[in-house]
Amino acid sequence: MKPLANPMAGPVTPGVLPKAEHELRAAFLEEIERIPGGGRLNQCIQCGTCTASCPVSYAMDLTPRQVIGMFRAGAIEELLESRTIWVCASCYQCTLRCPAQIQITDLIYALKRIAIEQGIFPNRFPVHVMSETFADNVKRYGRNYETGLLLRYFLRTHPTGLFGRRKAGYALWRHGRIRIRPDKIDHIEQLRKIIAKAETFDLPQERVPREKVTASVGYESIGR
Amino acid sequence: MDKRYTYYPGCSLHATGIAYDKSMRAIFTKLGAELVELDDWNCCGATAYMSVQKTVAFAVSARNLALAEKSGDDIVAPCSACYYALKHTREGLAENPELRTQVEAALAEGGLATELSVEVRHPLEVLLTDIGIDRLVDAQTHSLSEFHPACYYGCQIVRPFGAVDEDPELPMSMERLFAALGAKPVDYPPKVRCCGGMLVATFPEVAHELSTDLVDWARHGGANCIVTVCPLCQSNLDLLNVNGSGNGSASRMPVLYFTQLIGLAIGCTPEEVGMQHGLAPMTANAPPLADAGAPLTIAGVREI
Amino acid sequence: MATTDETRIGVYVCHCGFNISATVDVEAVRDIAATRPNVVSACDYQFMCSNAGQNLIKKDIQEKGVNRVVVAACSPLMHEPTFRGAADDAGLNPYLVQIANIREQCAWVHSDRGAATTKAASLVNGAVGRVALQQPLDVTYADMNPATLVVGGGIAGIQAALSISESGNEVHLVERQSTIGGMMARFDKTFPTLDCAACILTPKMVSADRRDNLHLMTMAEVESVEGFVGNFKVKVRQKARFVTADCTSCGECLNVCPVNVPDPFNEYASTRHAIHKAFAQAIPSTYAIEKQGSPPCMEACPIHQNAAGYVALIADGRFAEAAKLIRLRNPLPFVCGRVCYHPCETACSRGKVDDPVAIRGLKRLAMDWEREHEPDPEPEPPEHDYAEKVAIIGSGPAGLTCAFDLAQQGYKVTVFEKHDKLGGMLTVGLPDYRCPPEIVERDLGYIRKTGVEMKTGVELGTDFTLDDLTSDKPGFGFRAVFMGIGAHRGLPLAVPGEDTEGVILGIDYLREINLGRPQPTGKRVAVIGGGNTAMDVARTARRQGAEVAVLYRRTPAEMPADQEEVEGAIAEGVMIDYLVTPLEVVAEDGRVAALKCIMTELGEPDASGRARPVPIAGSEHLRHFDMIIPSVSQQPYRNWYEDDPVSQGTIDFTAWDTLIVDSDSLQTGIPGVFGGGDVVLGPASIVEAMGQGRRAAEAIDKYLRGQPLENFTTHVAPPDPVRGFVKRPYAQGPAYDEIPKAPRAHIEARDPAARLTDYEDVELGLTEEQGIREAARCLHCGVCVECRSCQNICPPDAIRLDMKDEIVELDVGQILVSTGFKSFDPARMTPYGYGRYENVITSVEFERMLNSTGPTGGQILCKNGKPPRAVGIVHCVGSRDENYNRYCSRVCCMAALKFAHLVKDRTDADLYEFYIDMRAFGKGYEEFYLRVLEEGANVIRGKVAEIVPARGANGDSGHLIVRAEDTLIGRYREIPVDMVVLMGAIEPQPDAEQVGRIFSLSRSPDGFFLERHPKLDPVGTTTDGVYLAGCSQGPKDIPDTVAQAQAAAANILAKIAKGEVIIEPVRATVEEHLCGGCKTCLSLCPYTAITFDEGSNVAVINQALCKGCGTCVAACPAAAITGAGFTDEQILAELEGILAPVG
Amino acid sequence: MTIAAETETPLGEPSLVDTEWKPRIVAFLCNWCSYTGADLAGISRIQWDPAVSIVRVMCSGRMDPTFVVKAFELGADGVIISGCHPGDCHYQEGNYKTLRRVHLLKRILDGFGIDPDRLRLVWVSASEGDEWAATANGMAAQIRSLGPLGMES
Repeated sequence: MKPLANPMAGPVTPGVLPKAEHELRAAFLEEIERIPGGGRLNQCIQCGTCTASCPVSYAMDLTPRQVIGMFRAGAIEELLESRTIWVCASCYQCTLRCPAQIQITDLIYALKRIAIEQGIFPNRFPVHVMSETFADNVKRYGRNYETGLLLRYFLRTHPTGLFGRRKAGYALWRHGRIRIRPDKIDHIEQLRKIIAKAETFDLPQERVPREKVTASVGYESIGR
Repeated sequence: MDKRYTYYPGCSLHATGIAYDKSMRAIFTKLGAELVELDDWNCCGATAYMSVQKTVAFAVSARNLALAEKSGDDIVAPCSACYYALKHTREGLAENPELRTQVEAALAEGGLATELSVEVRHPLEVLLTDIGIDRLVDAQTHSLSEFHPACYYGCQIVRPFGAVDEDPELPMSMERLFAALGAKPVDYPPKVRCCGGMLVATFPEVAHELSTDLVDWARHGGANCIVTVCPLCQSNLDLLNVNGSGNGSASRMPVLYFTQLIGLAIGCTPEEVGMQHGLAPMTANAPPLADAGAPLTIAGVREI
Repeated sequence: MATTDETRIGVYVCHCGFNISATVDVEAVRDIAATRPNVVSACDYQFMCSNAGQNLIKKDIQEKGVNRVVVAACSPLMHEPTFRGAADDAGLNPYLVQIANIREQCAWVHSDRGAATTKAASLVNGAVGRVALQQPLDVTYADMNPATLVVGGGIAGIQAALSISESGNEVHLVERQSTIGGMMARFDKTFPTLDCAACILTPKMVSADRRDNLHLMTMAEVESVEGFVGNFKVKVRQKARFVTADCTSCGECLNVCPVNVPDPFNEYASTRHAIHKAFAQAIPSTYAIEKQGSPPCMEACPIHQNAAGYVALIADGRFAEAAKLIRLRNPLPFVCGRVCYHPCETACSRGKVDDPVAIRGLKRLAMDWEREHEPDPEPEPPEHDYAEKVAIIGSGPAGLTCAFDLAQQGYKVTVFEKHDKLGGMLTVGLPDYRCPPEIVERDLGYIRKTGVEMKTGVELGTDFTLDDLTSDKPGFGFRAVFMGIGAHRGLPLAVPGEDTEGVILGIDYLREINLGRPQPTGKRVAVIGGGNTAMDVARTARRQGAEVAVLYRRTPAEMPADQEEVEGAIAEGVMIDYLVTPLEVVAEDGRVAALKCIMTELGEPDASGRARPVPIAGSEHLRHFDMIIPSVSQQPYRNWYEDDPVSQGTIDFTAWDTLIVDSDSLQTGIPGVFGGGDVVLGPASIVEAMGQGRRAAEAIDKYLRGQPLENFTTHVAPPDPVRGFVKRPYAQGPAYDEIPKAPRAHIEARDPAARLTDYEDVELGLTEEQGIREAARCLHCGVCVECRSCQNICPPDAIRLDMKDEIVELDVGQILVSTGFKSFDPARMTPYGYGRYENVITSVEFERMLNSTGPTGGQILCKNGKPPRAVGIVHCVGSRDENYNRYCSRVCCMAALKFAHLVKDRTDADLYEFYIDMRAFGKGYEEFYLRVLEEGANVIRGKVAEIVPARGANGDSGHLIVRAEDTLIGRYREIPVDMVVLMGAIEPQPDAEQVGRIFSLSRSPDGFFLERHPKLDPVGTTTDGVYLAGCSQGPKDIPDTVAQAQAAAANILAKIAKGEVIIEPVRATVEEHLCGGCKTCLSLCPYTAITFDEGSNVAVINQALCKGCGTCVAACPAAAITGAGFTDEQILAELEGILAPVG
Repeated sequence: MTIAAETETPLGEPSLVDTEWKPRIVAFLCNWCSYTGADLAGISRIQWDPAVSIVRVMCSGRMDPTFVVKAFELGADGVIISGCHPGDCHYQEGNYKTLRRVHLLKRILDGFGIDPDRLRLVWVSASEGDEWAATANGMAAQIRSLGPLGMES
């Protein structure tokens, strides 16, 4: 992780975090206080049970344990830029086993949300596109239209991926498991109203101006 | 058994999970339990949503809870993601007053409100507690002895809120159920390990690692099929059966829904439970049970 | 005003450095106090507890004439003694000092300075108000009983007991197990010095055994403690050991005990005998027998036959001993080996695994073996020789058992039998194929050898009367009579035409045939009934060549006949028609031609609880038979009594003509005349009849010995006998469903066709091999099977199978509780797979494995017997985990390092330690850690998340994968190992709460016993005279434990040396002029310190017994009782002071 | 009246000056379990409400009903009685006696028109410092919501 006190940035006042870091911290704390037991992350004894329980930790650049460590070290920005929070499949195994009863999965959700709010992720970044397409789908039809979701998702991320999946798609279609047209709920307006209102509570706090992280999170390069 | 449930199929059961939908309806009818599909239900919000906007996610699934309160019956949600999302919403709203007020405000826009009065349940739990293994065994008409299932529970029905009331690290309810129905469940250590979920789209390599591992374990344990409780798990594992979709090994591993297997045992036809939708043909079949001995015949009047 | 002279109060407010002054404005408090009435001096000081501080008080007392002192400082539990002392030094009665607790209960718990100050001021007000009314009190002294009780015989208990007894004072060391030594005795090496646990422990154990003033009580538990420091009264339950101190531990018994059970000392990794010694150097060296109640088979058997015993002996191939054991309690072993309805098998715990053990078959095997190899056994000579004669009427099972038991007691017994053949129903009731005559003859032969005289062809009522028996006529003169005349009178169907020729009652039919009298049998026979008699009749009729149909009015479910009888009958071609009942016998020219029947269906249950058969209208029909044999029920004859009643006393009968007898003693209305068997029970089974014979024998013995006819020791089968444990047959054994199934031996029967041609045995016996295999299926669910082998062989005759628990009372002055710990059950942490993967073991199991006396003789081996290629050691299993225990168990890290060293030392295996933080806190510990690192242990900082079986890659070698994060490199790792050792947490004993109650100890939130002060009094408790040592107070290693034990010993010795205990003058007293004599207080006092003086009609309180709780004070309606130090006035004054406006 | 009203507030503490009602709660604690427990709360610095002042008795069994009545009479707004947990009484069974008396007492209070909730009986062991703090705070909160004694409708 990069040193917090950056000599180039001039002298650092003791006990004071850089502005950006400070904002993020605030945002994060704001997020986690909504999580039941979210505050427990101070109880972490850095034992690594989370990492070892995680089926995808091998694919993370920061282990779940390090995520908490990083937060304590006040390196949330670096955290948000990590691949880890996106690789999490939210299977809750870590949360179940944590000897300090820390809600790790929910903490990672919180980080995802901040990252998206703050726009910290590469362009055409899959997870984010996925989520947004998904959300968009729901706004449109009230239901998630798998076919459309995947089509639009791949078009927006890497169309080649679509090609790679044509066989699977065909197999599913042949076995009557693909719907060609979306099914839409009757009271879509009602739902949209609800969403619209709810969104007002989710609006991100005033953002620190920051250029988007362009570096790929490099999920292609994942391996043990 | 005249119990009635509000059925929340969720988006997948209308598409890739069609077989789950069919088998659900089939067996509940056979067992005399009524499934009433929730009228105009919407997407549960699922996990993908949570990462975008929290309150919206809660509001979206809260709408379903609100709708369900009209009938007041328990919600049965077969898709683990839906089950989790709905349950998570219910618990979350109950625990967090601030969130509750915001969500209520949102619902109000749509002229709805919720008292969180309906329970959210998973069919596995419903079948095990409301109906019970004994009744299922009584209803059995076909033998499952040819089936050697690897019972796969996945994540979200055992974590973080257990749907089946037992050790979330080592659930055994499906094993008990199918053993009782004459099948021979195999030892399956990774039964609660994640299948990769939505990573299949976002980090395919990772997801592939996980699901391949699960199938290999099943093979290693001598299973001739994997039984799942979730449409996403099912398709992730089932897609490995598609040549070129990654799975190198020629041998295929049928992936069933537990409801399909139950259906076969209680006399539904393979079509009724949607066996035709599986990407790998199920080789084992369920022959009718041999007559369990003639009932006591009274040696009536015999003119000696 | 409480005192005559003027009250002069001094108030002293302590700053306690900043502890108080930081939150409380001390000066303000002082100033407010100064304004209170009677306060002549008020000051504050940095540390009142310092000498300087105390001197302030002394000075005021001496110079300002202060005669009441209030100190506003820390809790009275801290410094009350200090300030009382100061007052005392200055010549002021210490009980005129009052403490205002403004630290623990004010300064430390409030942050608002203003509020805290106000509260402090009001607390001082309270104290000032109170102290004014306080009276000088004088402490009294009681003798200190120098004896000490030490509870728990682990290293802590042993060490303390040795230190204390060293001084020559008495010590009682109570231990629950059969040996002292506790956990340490099970360890191999001890860290960090690696010296052998046994080598340093056993010498201590031995000297504990040697000390005359150190009294060991093993297999004992404290039940209750009364009294107070100096004089405790303790009740200890000494559990039955079944072996006396005469035991020389020669070990002969081990060679003969046929029972093997999992050995708890080795964590069940090996087995031991029912009679055992925990380990070679166990102290005391006396063996012990483990019993788990009494085996269910024995419980269920009406004659309490030692089934488990002979089964175990047979499993050992010891047939002769088995037969001998059977004969001990069974006068009819051959008969029972064939025709008993075996309630023992119904009760057999093995039934919970697969099928019950074939106990009856095994009994027959043992007896048949005896017939072949030792054809002429001699009974033991009777223990006494009594002159009294006893008459037994009837030679059936009941009579014979009664005769046998009495003869063995040494009585002169004569049996009167009306038939020409002996045996009662055995002979005339049972067909020969079920119970061949020569078999009955064998049993009778043995009974004769016991000296029983048998007279046949003499019938009660015709040849003699009851009066004759008890009269002194020649040949009579019996002092007691047992009536076992059975129920030989068959009951008719009560349908029209029953007197027709060709209708004969089943019981008569059988008798005629059994007595070899001519008895024509028809060609088509109908047998009516569903009992065993009906089956006997039907099968006999088949053997007479008839075609037989049994008509039963209910369904098979209700049929009373034994299953095997029914099956036998069907096999032999008997036809059984259910749900049909006869209406009328249809005759043609005076002979039976047919039976008119009607079909029935089952209705409501009747009196007998069985569904009542209801005729179906219109289902009448004819069935053609030429012979009809009703076999529905039997009753006793009673004409013998009608004909000539008895002179003294009367005999009463039930509606069914059975005798009415005392349910306990079986005595009839006539003293000395007892009854049992069918004549009392109605038609019942053989062994039930024998059971009554046995009970009657005991009753008669008591009667003749002039003892009251009560508390009988002989057995009466309980309705539902204990069946092992619910989940497992044996406290420490595997669960029923874990026990491998083994099919019950199939007992061959002869081919039905052949059977029909003769009256030979239907069943063929078991072969010896079959028998041994079958007997081996016994689960030993009672552990000791009471086969008496050890008793018979024990050279010093030290075995007492009938030993009972005893309650021992001890008087001691002080008590040390060192009850140790229980180690965490890792099965609770599913991901670690303990219980699922055989090579995942606990630290205690590993200790045993390492120990040269352990299951592997000290070798480190996987379950497959191979040495491991790699071993993983997991720290913090159940410790430092919110889901289990928050605390750190302290010793695991070092123990794990010890293991690491031993693994490195004894194998070539790679070694991985998975730790969170390495706690090497003690002397030489860090050095040991470094040494182990040097030896090449791989330490990985990371808690293990899960342990999974390995698959694929290295083939299925059954090894394990340990998943953990290597947190120091931040990487997820999967490490292949062959064996995993789980370092389980140290937890409080499961019964800690209960034990805490007994000694009135508090427990900290983690469940361990609470010391009086975490720093200043780590061995004392809130109960004076009760001390703590070892892991019952919290996790600690051996050095700390020993140190704490020594500390406790020192405290105890100090008190003993002082020789007396101060009795706080806080006591209740009755002001006689006020007492109304209502006696309310008497029942309230927990110490029965209050008695009532009838003379002066007032309550009197015994000052020695009173503990000053004040319950009576509060309850006395006349306010006649005052509690010194806590009078109503004082408490109310304090209340007033606290609530008064500050200022 | 408070000292602040008459002296030149030597404490200079706002909390003493203001005259707004502050509840006064008296707690009778048995010497063996509860008093020690309260001390433990102090040793571990677990904060609790200063409205509560403690009076030590040897055993909760010493509690004479008149103490409670007197306390209210003298201006207490609430009373806590705390003893050892049932079965743990240092004097074997004193706390059972208390239990019975308190039931009675609550009814009597009701008769006087005093809300029975102003009297609370709890069991606090020597190791339950946090438990004691919770009790004190809980009671204080309740009394605040009930208002000064005699304010009940």
